[in-house]
Amino acid sequence: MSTALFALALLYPLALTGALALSGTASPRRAAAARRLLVRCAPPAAVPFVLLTLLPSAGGAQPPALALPWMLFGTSWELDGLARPLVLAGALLYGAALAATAWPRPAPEEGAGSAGLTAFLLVSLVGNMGVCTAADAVTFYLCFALMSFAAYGLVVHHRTREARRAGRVYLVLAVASETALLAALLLVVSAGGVRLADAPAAVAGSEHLHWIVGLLLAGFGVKAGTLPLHVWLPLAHPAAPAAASAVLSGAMVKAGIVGWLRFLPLGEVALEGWGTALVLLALAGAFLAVPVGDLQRDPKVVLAYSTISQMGFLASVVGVALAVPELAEACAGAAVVYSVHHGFAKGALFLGVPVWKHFGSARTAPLVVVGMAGAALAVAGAPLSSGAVGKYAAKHAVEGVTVLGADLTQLLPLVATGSTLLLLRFGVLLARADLGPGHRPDAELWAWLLVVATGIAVPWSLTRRWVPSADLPGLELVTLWDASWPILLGLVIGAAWWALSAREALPSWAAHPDGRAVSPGDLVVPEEALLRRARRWAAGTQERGARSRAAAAEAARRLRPGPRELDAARSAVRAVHSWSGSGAVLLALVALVVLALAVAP
Amino acid sequence: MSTLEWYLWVAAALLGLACVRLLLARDPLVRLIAINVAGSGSLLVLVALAARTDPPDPVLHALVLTGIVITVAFTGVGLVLLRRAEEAAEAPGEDGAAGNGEGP
Amino acid sequence: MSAADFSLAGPSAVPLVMVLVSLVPGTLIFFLGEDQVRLRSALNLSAAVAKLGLVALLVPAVVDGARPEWRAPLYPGVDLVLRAEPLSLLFAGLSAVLWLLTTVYAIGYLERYSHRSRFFGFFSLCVAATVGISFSGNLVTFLVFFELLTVTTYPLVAHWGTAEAVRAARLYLFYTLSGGMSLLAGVALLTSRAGSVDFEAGGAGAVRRFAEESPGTAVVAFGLLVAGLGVKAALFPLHGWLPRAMVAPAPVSALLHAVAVVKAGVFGIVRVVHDVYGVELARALGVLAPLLALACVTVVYGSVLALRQDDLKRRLAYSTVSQVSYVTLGIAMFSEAGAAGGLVHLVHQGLMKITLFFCAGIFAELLGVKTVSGLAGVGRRMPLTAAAFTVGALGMIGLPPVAGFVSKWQLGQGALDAGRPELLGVLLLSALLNAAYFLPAVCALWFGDPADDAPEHREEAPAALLVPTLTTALLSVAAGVAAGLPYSPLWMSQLIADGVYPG
Amino acid sequence: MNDPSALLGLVVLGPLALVLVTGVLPERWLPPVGLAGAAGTSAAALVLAAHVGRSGPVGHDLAGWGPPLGIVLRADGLSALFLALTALVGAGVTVYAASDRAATGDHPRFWPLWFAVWAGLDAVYVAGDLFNTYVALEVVGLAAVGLVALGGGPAWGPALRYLFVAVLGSTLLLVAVALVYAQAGTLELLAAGERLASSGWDSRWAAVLVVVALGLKAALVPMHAWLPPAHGSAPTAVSAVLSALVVKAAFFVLVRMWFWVLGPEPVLAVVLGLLGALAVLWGGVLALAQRHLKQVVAYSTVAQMGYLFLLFPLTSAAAGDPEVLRAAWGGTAALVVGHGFAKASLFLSAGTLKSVYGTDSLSELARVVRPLPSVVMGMGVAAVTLAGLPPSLGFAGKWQLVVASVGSGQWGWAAVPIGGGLLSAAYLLKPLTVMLREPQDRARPLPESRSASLRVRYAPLLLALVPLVLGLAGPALPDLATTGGPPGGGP
Repeated sequence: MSTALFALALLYPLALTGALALSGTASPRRAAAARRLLVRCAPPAAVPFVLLTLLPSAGGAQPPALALPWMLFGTSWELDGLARPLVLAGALLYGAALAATAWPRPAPEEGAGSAGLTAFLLVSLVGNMGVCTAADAVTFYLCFALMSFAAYGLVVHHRTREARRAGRVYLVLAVASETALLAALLLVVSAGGVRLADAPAAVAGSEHLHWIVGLLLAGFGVKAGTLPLHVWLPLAHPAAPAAASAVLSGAMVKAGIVGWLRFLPLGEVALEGWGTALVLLALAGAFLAVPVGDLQRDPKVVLAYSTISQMGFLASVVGVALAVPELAEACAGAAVVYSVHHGFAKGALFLGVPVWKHFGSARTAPLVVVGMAGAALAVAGAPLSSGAVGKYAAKHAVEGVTVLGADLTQLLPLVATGSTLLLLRFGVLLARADLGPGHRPDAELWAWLLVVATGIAVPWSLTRRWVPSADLPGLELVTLWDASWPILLGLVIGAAWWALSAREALPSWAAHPDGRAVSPGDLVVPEEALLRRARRWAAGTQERGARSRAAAAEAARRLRPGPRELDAARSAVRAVHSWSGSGAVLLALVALVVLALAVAP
Repeated sequence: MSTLEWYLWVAAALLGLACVRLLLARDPLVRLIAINVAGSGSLLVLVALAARTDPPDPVLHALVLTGIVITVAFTGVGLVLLRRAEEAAEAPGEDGAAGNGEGP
Repeated sequence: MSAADFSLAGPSAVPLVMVLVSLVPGTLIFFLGEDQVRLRSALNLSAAVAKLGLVALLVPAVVDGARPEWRAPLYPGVDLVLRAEPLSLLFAGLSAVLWLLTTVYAIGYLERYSHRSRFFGFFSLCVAATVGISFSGNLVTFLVFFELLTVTTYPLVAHWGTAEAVRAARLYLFYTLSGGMSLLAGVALLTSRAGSVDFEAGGAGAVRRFAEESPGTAVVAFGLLVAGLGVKAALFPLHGWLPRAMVAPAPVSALLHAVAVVKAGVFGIVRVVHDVYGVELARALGVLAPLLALACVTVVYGSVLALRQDDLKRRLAYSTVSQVSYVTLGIAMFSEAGAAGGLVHLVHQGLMKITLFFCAGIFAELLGVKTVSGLAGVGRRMPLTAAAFTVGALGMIGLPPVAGFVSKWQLGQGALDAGRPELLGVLLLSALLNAAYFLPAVCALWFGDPADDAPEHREEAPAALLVPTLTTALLSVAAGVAAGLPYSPLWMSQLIADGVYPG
Repeated sequence: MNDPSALLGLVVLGPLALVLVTGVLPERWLPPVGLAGAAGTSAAALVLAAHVGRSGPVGHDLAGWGPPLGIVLRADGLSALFLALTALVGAGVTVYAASDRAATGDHPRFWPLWFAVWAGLDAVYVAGDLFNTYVALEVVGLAAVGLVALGGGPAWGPALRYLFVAVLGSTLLLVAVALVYAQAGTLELLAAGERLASSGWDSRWAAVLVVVALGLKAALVPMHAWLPPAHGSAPTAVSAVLSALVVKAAFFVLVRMWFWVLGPEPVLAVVLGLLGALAVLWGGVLALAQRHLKQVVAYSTVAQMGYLFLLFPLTSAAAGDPEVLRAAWGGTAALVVGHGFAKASLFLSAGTLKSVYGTDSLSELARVVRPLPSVVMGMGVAAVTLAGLPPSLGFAGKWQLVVASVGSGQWGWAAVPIGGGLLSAAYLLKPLTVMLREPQDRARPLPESRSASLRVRYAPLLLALVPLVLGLAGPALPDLATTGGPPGGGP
């Protein structure tokens, strides 16, 4: 029964996408009607995945799995402990995103465009869920590629110039990560890790261990937005439609973490060097994202930097697991819980941006404000929120680990402070944004509310039941205070900042940040300049090459016999062929032959 | 050196000189005459060879007769062609690409 | 022609029939009038379907070990041998399928043009030569059909008759004839020293004895053979003719790149390394390393040059130069998985590249778009053709689930099994370069904004052009997705590779 | 007719009778009678050749007179091969000549001269003794000069030059025959061969004479200058016959003298090989430089004849190894037959184009809008044989020569057929591309001055297809060429 459900879950969205594509061949009028119908029944695509995770798997029953031995090199999926929570969170988020784009009565201004958006969302749903549940390396790569290239469709959906530039940057990094991953997976498979279950052990034992770990960190680092490879995130999120960026930040970014948890030899071998490097990079990303994020003008870019910061937090946990094998089990559990929490909270915030624009002014305003505030507090890790669960599990997992002398458990809370600052900036920007005409409450609102509600309830329940290694924060005073002092610190700094800027004491770029000081995608700007100069240089060498070839051709033409030489040759030939000429040649030849014969024995 | 060898060397010299003259001559008429001289040179060789036995070998004499017949036939045809070739060379307008045999 | 002649084991006329199935209609078509379209198309299509049926009939029997063989004395001491083996069926199957589709495409493509009887006549002769090459049982038969392929493809390249086409055809003939010269010298050297060299799975015994006596001459012979084959296989220094031959009509480009010529060259290299010298002997003689180096250079060189071409067909041509050397790379890698990867890429590259050429033909013929930059916004006007092009392009880059991924994954594993991770580096570098010159085209196709004067309405290609294109695109995906099924290209290649690498 | 020896006589006397008949008949009757005669003669020759192929050489003393004075006729494998070639190509050319008056120089005397050449050729191939060979060769020479002269004004000069070459050749041959007779005491081929071999006579000087005499008639390179103008300006049917058949008679006599009578001479063999290689190169380069189609084809004859002379160095280096000898003889036989058919077809195609479009200059032919497809196809197929591409006889010959040279350890000679193939492809490609290319300036298309009948348009194609099919005939040709092989030098 579970295999059939699994097959249905994977096939239904793909069938819908196929139908959407083929509907294009019908006559325009019928095609539009068919497309509207298909888009209508897109959101339920997430339901089978949710049901799959809720199947009673008590009593060691075989976890739901699907194997197709005839496809590619034998593809197989399996919903194991690690995948279950992530699939649930991802499926709910995708469901909400699809509902937000598909069901609202007055189709938003994109009109026909929503079919393309829905199709790409469906494909990335399959890809994302496939990545989480893949049971062997080839399937993992297949789903990862599917998800990455579908995401490109989401990023360039609006076809504006910025969208196309964001798409280009995203594509370059995605292709680079695909290539690095392919190399890593090939090395893993050749070391014997075809099935993911025994991949970490195979990697630990392989003689290319350092090559594999390096490639994995780079390949998945692009997706997880760790420091040098994060540049696509702040460009992609503003360009993509809100629902798409919710899914991008909420679910797709987590694929990087899943990849690390699946393939890295956590708990098999202690990799001091790699672990520490990852932790340092992650923390640097987490802390540097805050100032850059605060200087932006577009709320979605601020959220993007908040994602980079949160993913930094997650990456540090994985880094610890890499460095200290004993803590691997706990860190993995904590990473999963934190991913689930971040998925819901960040998804709610991203979906909230258009919701605030459409429903911020009408009767539903207070509901939206409360929802957004709740999600923001969750991201910051306020007590009793899903954030608290995630942060507590993470802090508890990395107990007693020091990096470069600083105790990790002291550093992590500061990330919460940074998030608070970012979210304050986000709140201010939203407040200042002008609101559109009030809409009557429709699917977009209910979808957002669904995400906010599940965001609060689901992390608590699934941590207790599905992730045994992570433990829940109790209600004692000390844990409450641990969760809340970073937020208070953030508020104090925010207030001080606000006061100073009100009295013009700060320099103008700090007081009224407008995104010009550090443009979104920070490192990418110098990289693009470098690329343009390289392309100009290449064009230069090509043009110089063409000029030198033309000169060579000119010289060759002069060398070739001109008409004068040809006539001389022709008359020479005529002379040799004349009667007396050929006679003379014959006589000479006969003389030679006679001489040779006379001499020869 | 017996008279037989003497005649053989004379015949060979005659044949050789006639051939050289034939090959190097530019004027076709000179070549035609050279052919006849070469022909007679070759026939003298045959006669000399025949004379080695007494009575002289009839087969070689038959060869000599045939040689004479062929040389005369060719000389006749050659003269007719020579005349026609000169007429053709004088008559303008012929696209005498091959000219009088001097073409490449 | 008694019934016994058609038995599937031992001496039988089946391989000869395979060659005649396209030779006879080819010669008949020459004498058809220009306007007898229906008769000519019927003749052509029935021959193509018959050949496909025969291959389908032969595959199960041959896989179970049957080796039908037809032998006739050719030159003193040498026989004309046609034998059906898994390797020959792999190549003959590919050319049979693609011949049928290219014929349908050509009928639609050349509808308004003249000289069609001449075109289809030579086209069928070409495929007859290709099948002859795939079924050849010894080196001399291979040489005869290899040169026959040169002769029959020349008029196709010069088909348009423009000054440029004729010049390209002359360059093509100059390259392939000098290749033929080198091949003739090599084959003559081997045959005169090692007797008539029949192909045997692990390498011909006679050649092994000859190589033990005089390894130097054996290496010279190998060099001559590979140089001769390298011209058609477009190995690095000998590939100059391929981009220039892009002047030919689209079905001919499809034929040159995917179905016959380039494949014949690489097939020859596979035969020489696997069935004449045998892999162990080739390695012992130390000839595999230079071949491997040459293949690597060609793989990267082809991709780099493809990056700099704006003309679509020239970019595809350089991409072929690079992709075909994947096969040589796989063969020269000295690992079973690598050999299987090389062989399966022979089929996959054929399927994907012919899709791309069909699309290029449609773009050029109906929209007049000949350059990559001109592709902007074409996706909206021709969604199906653009979809086919995308499938082909993604396959070329090696993204699952299209067939290209399967061969790249297999080659990667082969490289690691052979303990040569740097080969994996070459493969991935080429994949990156492929992405660099294919993805912009695909992105421009779908997300580019069309030139302002371009019309907006949809205009799909006529069925005769569209159906073959979509079929080959679907085949490329099917060959990838269903790679695990028995009788799939991957399955056959692994079977062949297992035969070559004992144990 | 079942008695093969009677065939020997018929093969020579048949055409001779036809010479008289066609000399007398009024012009209207000539083509049909010519056709019937050609059919009869070629049938006789083919039956004889088949008989020799089956049951070895056939000998016959004409009218019962014994060797010293009587005429001995003898046909072994080699002569059967040349007889068959002459029969088939002769028949093809006769069909072409009967259907197009222009091809015969528009002159009734074409037929008697043509049958005289045919009779002479057959006589050369079946002559059993030296003197008959000499006389037959002279008949061929004289008739051929006459045929060339049929070409009208521009042909008389080259005809005269051809005459001088023929006479010089015959004089030197006569002396050589006399020397051989003086030493051997008999003119009969086989007997003379044995006696010379046994007497240990130093045959070098006689060999030089024979080589120069027959080199002149076979247009071996330094002595080739007469051929292109003669074959170029002669009428279509005549140049086809001259290039395909007459030139080969001289080669046949040289092979007879070299292997059957004088015995191989190693130093001279190498010289012949080198001259052959030079012929392939020089003929090829000059063919590339020509601007008229018939001149290209004529120089191609000079080039292709070069290949045949490789037989001498290869057989003398073979040192009795049967494998190499068989390959050398088989290769030469294939090239002789292949070249015969292909060259005749090419000349007929060139003739058809000249009669239809009035010119054979390549620059003019480029202005033809739609060249006759069958003629262009014929030229293409002939080019395949001449360039030695499979499956033609040309390739079979090239393959066997290469195997012979590699087998006998003399790799150098292999370069000639291999390189020559490429060179011939180059000069044959030039006229083909002119035909294949769409005319640039459609404003001045070249009109078809005369329409060509069906036979004229398809004869070249049929002739060109024969060597293509024969290429796959397997060992039939080498076996025929080596039945009754030469005493020492044969396999």
